[in-house]
Amino acid sequence: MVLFIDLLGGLVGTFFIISVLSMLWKDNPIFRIGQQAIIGATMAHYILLNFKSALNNAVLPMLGGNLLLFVPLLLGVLMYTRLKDNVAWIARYPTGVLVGVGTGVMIAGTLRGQIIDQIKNTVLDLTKSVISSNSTGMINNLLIAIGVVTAISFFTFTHEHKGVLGASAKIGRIFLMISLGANWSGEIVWYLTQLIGRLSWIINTVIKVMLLGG
Amino acid sequence: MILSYFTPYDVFAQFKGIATNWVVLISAVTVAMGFVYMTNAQIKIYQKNKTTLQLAYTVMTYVFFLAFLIAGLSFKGDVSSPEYQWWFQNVYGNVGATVYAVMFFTLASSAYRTFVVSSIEAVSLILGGMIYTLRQVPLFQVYTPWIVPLGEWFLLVPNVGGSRGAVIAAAFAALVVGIRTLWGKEVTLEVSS
Amino acid sequence: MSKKTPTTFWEKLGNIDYRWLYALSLVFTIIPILQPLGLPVQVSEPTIGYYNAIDKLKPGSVVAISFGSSLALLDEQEAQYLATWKILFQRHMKVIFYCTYADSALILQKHLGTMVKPSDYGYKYGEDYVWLGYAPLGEAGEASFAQNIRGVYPKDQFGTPLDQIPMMKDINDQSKIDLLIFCYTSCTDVEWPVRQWVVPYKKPTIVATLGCCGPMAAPYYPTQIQGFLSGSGMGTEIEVYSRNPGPGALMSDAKNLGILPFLLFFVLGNVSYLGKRFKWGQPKEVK
Amino acid sequence: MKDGIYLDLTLLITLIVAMWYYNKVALAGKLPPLRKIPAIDAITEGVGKSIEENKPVHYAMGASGGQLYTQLVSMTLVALAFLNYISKLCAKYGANLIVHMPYQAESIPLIEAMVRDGYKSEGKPEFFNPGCLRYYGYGALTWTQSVTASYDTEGVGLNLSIGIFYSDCPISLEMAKIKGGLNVGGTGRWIMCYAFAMMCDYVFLGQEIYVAGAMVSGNPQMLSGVFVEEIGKYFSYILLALGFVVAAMGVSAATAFFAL
Repeated sequence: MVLFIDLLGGLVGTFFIISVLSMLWKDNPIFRIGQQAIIGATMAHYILLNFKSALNNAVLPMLGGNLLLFVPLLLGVLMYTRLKDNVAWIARYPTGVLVGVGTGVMIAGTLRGQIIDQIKNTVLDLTKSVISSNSTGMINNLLIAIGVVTAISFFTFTHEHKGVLGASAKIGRIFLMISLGANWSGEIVWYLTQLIGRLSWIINTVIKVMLLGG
Repeated sequence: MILSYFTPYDVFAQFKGIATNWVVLISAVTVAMGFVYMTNAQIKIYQKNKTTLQLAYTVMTYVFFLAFLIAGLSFKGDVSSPEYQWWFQNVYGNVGATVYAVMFFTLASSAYRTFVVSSIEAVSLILGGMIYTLRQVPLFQVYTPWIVPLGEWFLLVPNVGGSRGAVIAAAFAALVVGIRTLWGKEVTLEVSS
Repeated sequence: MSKKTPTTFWEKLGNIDYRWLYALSLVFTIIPILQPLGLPVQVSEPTIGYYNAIDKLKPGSVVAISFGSSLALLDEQEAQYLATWKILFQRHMKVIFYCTYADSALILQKHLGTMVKPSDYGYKYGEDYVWLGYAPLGEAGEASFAQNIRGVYPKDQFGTPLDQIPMMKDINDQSKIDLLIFCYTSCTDVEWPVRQWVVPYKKPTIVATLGCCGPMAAPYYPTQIQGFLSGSGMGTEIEVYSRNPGPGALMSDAKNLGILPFLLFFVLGNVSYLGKRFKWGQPKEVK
Repeated sequence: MKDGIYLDLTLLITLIVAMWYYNKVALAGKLPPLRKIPAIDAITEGVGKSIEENKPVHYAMGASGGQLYTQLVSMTLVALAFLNYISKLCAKYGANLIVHMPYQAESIPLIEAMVRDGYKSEGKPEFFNPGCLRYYGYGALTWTQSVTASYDTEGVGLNLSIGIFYSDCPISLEMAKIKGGLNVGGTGRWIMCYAFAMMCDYVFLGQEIYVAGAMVSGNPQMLSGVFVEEIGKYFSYILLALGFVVAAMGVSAATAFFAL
């Protein structure tokens, strides 16, 4: 027995799925109604979640005695000075705190995670395959090392891509293109899965179960 | 942040913990500003196109805003309440999933336009793209089993080489922006003040 | 659109209205949903690594799950999650769920409430598993969690302070956690557990992500992460490998036909290019 | 000092010293020229196209492009530099600008400041229209739909998309393309660069957005950063070579070297 509320949910969901898919055909009122509705819905969701987070993690602990938490709350409120031209400059202080923390997190994480470890893996993987006399692994890891060096050389901006640098950049570009293709391929199949998921929900849940009672 | 990374002193680690908590809170408090700008844009768009249909679109935004807000505040459990979840899953969940489904079409049409064997770079792009795509489709896994190791080879060898190089290059650029910011020489932040 | 109108056959072949591609793809995707093909799948190495990372833990080991899943992307990852929860519960791991993305709590509520009930495996809340609710951690928050869980999640999802939860009594940082399962939807986020858990603490880590994020996770496997699942394809693989059937099978089947119209257009696009390039069907120029 | 951070520290110090040096060179006006990036000129071309067709210039920094306190903050700053640049161009040539703002509300003050400054520095502060700043609520799904709706209803001359992009760009870029817009853009997130490479008329690949950001700012100190980045790349080559030399002594020696 399908509850009315479930059926209603199914129909609402189906409307929104069709609304979004219809944008591929051309601009139309169904698409626009769905699009405008979702702006309001996500805005409310965003406000609810963040205010709840601020309430639980700052306001209530502050009322419980952790007065230091007043500082981030105040900084958050100061952001709203942007709305008034003559005091908009105040917003740069909380912005500065955010950017400062972000920059610190970024520098600390980038040095090892994105640079040194990437180089380490390139060296160690090749070394291990050489030591274990794994010829396939050796060729593969050598190719990776060549890819790394030449791809970095592609991103040289202080010299024109001519001569040795030009040749290296050209090879690097081929590695980069393969990588771009591989990233595309990962996404297209994922998106196809999303399409399958929604279509199968409409067919197997809304139509077969809710409407036909199957 | 940086000192807590380089030094073993607890005081910096503690500061890091506090700072990272604070920025999440600052961000949480600012969300209502988005509502102000959203409303401002809605008004301006309506003023530019004063039709009944445009008015209906604008009203729809606020109807759903209120519906979600009321559902999120009126029931026990707030956003975890079954009432809110009903709204959330049927509207947000479906729209979200379908937006991603739309991307299947946009990726396919862009590939129809660009996956042509016009140069060595384009052939590289096609190889990287098509082989791993086919590797993920069960039909090809079964009838052309060689596609599986070949797809993984493209993923794990040339892709890793290329993407590592790209990631390293971009990482240096990000570091430079970071250092410049801490040095107080980042032009973007000077403009904002 | 200010495009030159195609005149020759080859130009027309390369300029077919995209909506034909869209319509054909839609039709071809629906067919296997109505009539499944039931083709088998091959299990890849990262999936086996993912499974083994859990399988080799002793019963009672503590597994933390950073759950950054999105409702909108659930079709792509639900098979992974359901299989993972089943494997963990079947092997009697102690599980700490913590949600890092806004929708994650709703997903987890649905999963643990109706689809993979912990009580069916003899689990008791607070003793065998806990759910710490939602906080938008980001990378900085992940780092804080590894150092001081109570700093980011002072209470669980139901408002109980962590000190009052038996399982959490001795657990307040990464040191008592045996494995991190990092579930995420934004590809570069794979760097977060690597930077904040693997590099500083050498913590065993596996990740579950979208299909598109596989290429970004691959460089970290197997040196820094012991295994990864990317997309519904690997979701189906883990279902098959762990013998826990789930929603992945239908997904894999429908992919088979859904991709064909694109392949057809890919061929047409190239035939068009070659036709134009070599002027097929046109009289040869006389030098 | 903690263990295992000496390589990190060496790299950081190298970059700081290089920055100090190139800063001095830049202030003395002695920086050598940089390799041209064609996509930069395409931005001005796109503004001209927009005026010719009487369609707006769209600027997008990604649905999640307003991250100020995460790992990706540097990309947000670059996107803001481009926003300032496109605002100046629009003010200068009289093009209509629409900014599709990211959902992170904390970035709004910076975004508005950039646009206002762009108009102000061209001597046309009164041309700034607050209605051009569009905010669409939380997440990528509402953003992609709203950006598409904006292309549909308002048209698109130039679509400049630079910043932090996730799975939002495959729709926004392709729809701009289908609607006849000139697509120019890029992201530092390598995983999404494919969408720009396939859907844009002119693309900034990965690091190129940082370099182009410095170029469009025209500020010598920003430009000097490109040379510092090159020093970093030499550092990585040296580290790679040293790694292989040490690896000749065995895996454990190489592991120990990289654990420095």
